[in-house]
Amino acid sequence: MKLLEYQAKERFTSAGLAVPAGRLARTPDEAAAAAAELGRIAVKAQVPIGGRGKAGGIAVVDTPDDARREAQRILSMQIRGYPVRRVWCETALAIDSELYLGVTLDRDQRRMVIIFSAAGGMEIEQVAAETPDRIAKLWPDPFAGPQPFEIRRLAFDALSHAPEHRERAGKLASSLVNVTTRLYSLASSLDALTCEINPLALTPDGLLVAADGKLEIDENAEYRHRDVAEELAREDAGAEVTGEDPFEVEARKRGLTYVHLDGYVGCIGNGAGLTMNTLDLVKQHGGEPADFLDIGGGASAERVRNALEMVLLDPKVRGVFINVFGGITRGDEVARGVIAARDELNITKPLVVRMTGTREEEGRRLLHEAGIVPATSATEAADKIVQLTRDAA
Amino acid sequence: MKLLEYQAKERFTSAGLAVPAGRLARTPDEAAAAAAELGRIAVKAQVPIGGRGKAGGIAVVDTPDDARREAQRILSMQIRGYPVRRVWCETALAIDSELYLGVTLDRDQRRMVIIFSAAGGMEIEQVAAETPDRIAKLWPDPFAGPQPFEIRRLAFDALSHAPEHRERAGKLASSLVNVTTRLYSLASSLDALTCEINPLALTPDGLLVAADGKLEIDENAEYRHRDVAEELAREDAGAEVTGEDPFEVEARKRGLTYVHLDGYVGCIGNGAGLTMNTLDLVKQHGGEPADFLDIGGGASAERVRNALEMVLLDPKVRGVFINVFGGITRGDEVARGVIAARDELNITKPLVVRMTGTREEEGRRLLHEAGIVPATSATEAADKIVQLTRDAA
Amino acid sequence: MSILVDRGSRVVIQGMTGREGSFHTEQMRAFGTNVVAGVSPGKGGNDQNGVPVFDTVADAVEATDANVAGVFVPPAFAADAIMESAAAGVALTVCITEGIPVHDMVRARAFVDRTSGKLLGANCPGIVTPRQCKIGIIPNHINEPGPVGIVGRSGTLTYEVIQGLSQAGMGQTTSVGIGGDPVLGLGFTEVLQMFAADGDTRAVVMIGEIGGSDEERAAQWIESSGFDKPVIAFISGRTAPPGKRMGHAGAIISGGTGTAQSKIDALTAAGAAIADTIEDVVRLTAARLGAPAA
Amino acid sequence: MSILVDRGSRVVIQGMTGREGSFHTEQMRAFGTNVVAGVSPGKGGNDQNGVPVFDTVADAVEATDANVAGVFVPPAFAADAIMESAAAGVALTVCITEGIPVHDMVRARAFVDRTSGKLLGANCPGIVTPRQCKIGIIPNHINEPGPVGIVGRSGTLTYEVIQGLSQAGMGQTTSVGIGGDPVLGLGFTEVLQMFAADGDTRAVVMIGEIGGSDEERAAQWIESSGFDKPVIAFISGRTAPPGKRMGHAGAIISGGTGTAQSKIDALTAAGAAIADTIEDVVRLTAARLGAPAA
Repeated sequence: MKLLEYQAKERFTSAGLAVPAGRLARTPDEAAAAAAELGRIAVKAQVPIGGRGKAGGIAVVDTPDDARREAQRILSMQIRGYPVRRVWCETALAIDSELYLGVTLDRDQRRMVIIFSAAGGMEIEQVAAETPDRIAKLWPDPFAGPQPFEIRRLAFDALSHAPEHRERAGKLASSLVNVTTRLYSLASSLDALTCEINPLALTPDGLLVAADGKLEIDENAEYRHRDVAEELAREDAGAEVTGEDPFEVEARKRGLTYVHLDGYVGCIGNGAGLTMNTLDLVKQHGGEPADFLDIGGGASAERVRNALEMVLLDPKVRGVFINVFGGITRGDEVARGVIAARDELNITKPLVVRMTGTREEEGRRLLHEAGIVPATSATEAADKIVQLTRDAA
Repeated sequence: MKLLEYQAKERFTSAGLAVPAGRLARTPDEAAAAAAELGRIAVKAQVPIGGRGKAGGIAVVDTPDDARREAQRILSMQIRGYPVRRVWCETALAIDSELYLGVTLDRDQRRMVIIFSAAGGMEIEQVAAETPDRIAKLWPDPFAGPQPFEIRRLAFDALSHAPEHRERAGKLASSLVNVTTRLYSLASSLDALTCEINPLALTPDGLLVAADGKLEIDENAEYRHRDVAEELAREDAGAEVTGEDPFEVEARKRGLTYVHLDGYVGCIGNGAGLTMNTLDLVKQHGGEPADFLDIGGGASAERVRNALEMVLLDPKVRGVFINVFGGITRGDEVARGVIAARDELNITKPLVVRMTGTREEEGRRLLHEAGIVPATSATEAADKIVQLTRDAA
Repeated sequence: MSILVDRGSRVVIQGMTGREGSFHTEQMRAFGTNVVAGVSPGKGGNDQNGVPVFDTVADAVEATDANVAGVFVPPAFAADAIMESAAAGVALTVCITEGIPVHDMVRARAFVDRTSGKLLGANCPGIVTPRQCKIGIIPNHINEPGPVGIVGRSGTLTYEVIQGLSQAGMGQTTSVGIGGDPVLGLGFTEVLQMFAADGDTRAVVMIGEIGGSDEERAAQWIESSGFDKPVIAFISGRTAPPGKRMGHAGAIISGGTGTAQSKIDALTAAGAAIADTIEDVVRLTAARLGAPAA
Repeated sequence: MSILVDRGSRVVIQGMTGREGSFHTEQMRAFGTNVVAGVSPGKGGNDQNGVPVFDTVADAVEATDANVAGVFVPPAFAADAIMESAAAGVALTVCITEGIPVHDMVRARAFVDRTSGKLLGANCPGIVTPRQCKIGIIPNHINEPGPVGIVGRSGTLTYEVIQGLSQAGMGQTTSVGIGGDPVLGLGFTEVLQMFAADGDTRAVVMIGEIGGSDEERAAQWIESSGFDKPVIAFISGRTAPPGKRMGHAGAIISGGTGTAQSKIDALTAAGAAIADTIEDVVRLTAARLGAPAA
């Protein structure tokens, strides 16, 4: 669950982090009103993707009229496929220096990692690639969280490569203890996979202010953050809002893990690895996958039926390859779902089912009885579905 | 910093713990109004000390008239020296069973300990002494806090000695995970030395409700809990409110660690151990200590002056024994403080100063110059002050 | 021989009375696994099909000397269940549960690391030592004893490999599904180290997928340690479009590492044979073992 | 010989640039302590009277191989300072700071217990090995080398005992002030164990006080371990009225344990000689050492 900048900043504020004063505007007039209230402001496109600055999605304006004009322009933009529906209008900060502070998952360390650099701003990824010494990292104990001494060390490590901050390193380290403690605590309490301030602006009077914010919340923890999920669902009512693929929006509503692709062979598997391999097999046999749909572990017949229906919504799909190796998933459930879908939806396009593993005999028997001949190996099945669909358009 | 029951329950509520609905009453009429609103209520004396139930400080009433009468009675009581100034009027609970749940410091384990028993109520201390098996304990990791599985184990351990709960042990354990997690988290965030629910009432519909609450906050952590300190200071404006010794109230205002005793030899030392030993020495030499006053480590001259003034407020004091072994405390500072006090306050009662340790020579020289002859050993000093004061009344 | 589990393993199942737990407990027992206890808070004192149920893992361990745990509890409670068995002194905890929040797993992993116990998973299919012990959900009938060690991230692809090898007459010492979550217990490298120490394991099949850099680190370890058993590696997800989410949070491609190509390159450099299909895995394994291909 | 510190101790002072830190650093150096570094965040790169100052303890340890730390930072920051030195690999951290919140100390103690380091204090006067090393605030001139080990809770009473023994010609191997807080690092028992292993220590003086049960547990250990060096014990607070707070949160009498009498009884049962006054301590120690009383 990705939050937009203004939604992230609302959370920053609740966590006691400083952000510029701002107002959300959905129309040019609202942006003009914000400028009238706040003075010099930045008008910033709210899209769930980076690079909006380079795309022209941010403008700094001095007057309400300018705010109205720029908001008009930005609200008519599309940024990498995402139409801009809202702009965030915030006090334009006087910035002495741009720092970087982020919390994210480090898979290799099996820990969250706190990343700090004095070289914040747009080029942080380049800094990380070219001069990794300028990036300092801290892997806090997940129960204790980062301790002040650890954060000071993080700060001094990074600042030792930033001679321009030498005189104020002690003061900065001390402020960072406060900001980092709060940011990490926010990330923990929100189950954030990424919680990032870039740039973390150092103002001329020595304050640290979150000039931009990214916040992505673990979907597995959605049950602990219903409020966030509901807020996003409200903002997200329909594909045109986010510029997202309409099939993927539909799949999310159905609770399915689905990625839409360009080909014509519908692919359904159980488990991400097996499903990816199903796509690989289709490709190796000369076909083009139309999607990736993982029914996950322990799928019920109803879920299988739902998945088949989903895949067939795409008119490009000429036939479906269902590849199941039962472990926690049971063959009989899969068979029942496939049969139900075929009968209820009157599917006439070819279905190739490869089924093995838990309760495979029961599942195969059901399929046979329903007139669907299961394939014996995945390779054979891939070959068959590609033959049946390649020239069917 | 000890909170009264109603103050503790306010914190319980904020922490998401269930408490009976209640109103604070300072007059019989307010108690009657509470009964009119809440129906059958318990009228409970608010005093910072246990045993109020046995002393008659709690009454359960059905009508506003009864509430008025009982509140009148209780508000005119003194309980172990504490006049009752407020009563807490809360919905009288239907209680199936009384449990005990507390968090407190376990010095021996250098940890906080969570204590749970199915045998809650007034006799919990007796239960602990006579049938310790019925008391289960958990020493959570101080960073992680108690984990659900640890709390379940705590619950099942205690419940295995409570056959009456056998059927609902699973449900109780699950509720206790919730209650215990919240109580511990409250205790941590408030720096509580003790945070206790006794009884933790199990209602007929299976809810766990805090029927009484004790909360004592670490004075060393007062700087993190200014709001609590201020609330207590407001409620505590003058000795008559708490029934506390007026000299001790005065000492607290002066920021001094002082205990008022019955004798006539004023005792001032640095460090609790040395000060206690100063009292022991006075006693061994036939005198009676009038107080315990520890100026602590690193005391300034001003603090010493303040301490002497404090001790002499007690008219029973016939002379003062000042016993200082300088470590972080410096002899010259002590001497300057003693001399300033004597000169500014025109002290004519005997002062015996025993001084050694850090900067003792400088301190002794200053005392000599001021006409105060320092003693060379604590024993000699004790003997001297007792001789000077024993028959001086 | 084998790694991690064998006929001496005494297994406790957490969540044994649930839907998945009870079904797979019977599967495991049918396999021959010595399931000595189940845990279900509040149901202590009962039994299920002859297996005693306890309120806590500590009670179960005390009463039955269980030394391996299988976790089948719902995601919201699974991290706690992992910590419970590690705290009770269980040597290996195998967590099948899928969908556990990442922060929970970070804590659970850190907790387990402070004990002497090991964790497999979460979101893994479990572990099988053929004819001796199975914990998890790998289908029973595909496993045969033999000289190949298997370690895989994807559950279902691991089944494919087990089945392919068994059908070709190449049985397994132990098959280990490490799981596909971003935060795991045992990784490829730790499992390879165990296979290195197992005399009966004569070749190892690694089943990797896009995302993370566990395969790359395992390749590094193979090179630096001088691991001398043949490694056959299969990496799925070559068709995956970069940046697209492929089901696991773990299968997100990030930067230059984590792509199928970076893993294949690293493993090739470490001397592993790279298989393009399951059939390839079988053929290459047979060749390395010196047995005729199926 | 000695325990915990000696002339090989390389000392870093946390909070060296503060009022107490700078004063006592000079006292320690005058004593002969090898103070190799100070720590004061933001002042790294400077020096104070020739001692280099670092931003972090880790930097100080890296640059100077410091192996003992003295903590002189204010109470709100002291627990963090303790954890910082333990995390940096310092073998012994001596925390002088008074008034640290109990919950902070519970965390700091648990943190130190996970490292190989030891903690003395907080709220303690420190430790002295005469003519070799002093960390803390025990006055310099009272310490003399000799055969007596001293361990005390109260700082100032410990000074009394050191001075009394020194004046009577009985010097010390090491004097250890464990501090009076409710949550401590090293306790009586741990220090007695070290004195047991120190060949030069021929008798031990214990200075206890009311509150807690550390003295009782030490008495138990003396009995159960067969500790065979003479122990002379002095317990202060006999005059303290029960339930009255005596300055330390640690000096609250609770229930039957923790009273002066319960400590005296336990130590008597363990064969310790009980002293009623400092003069008694000197006399009894002399008698046990076989030296003439002063």
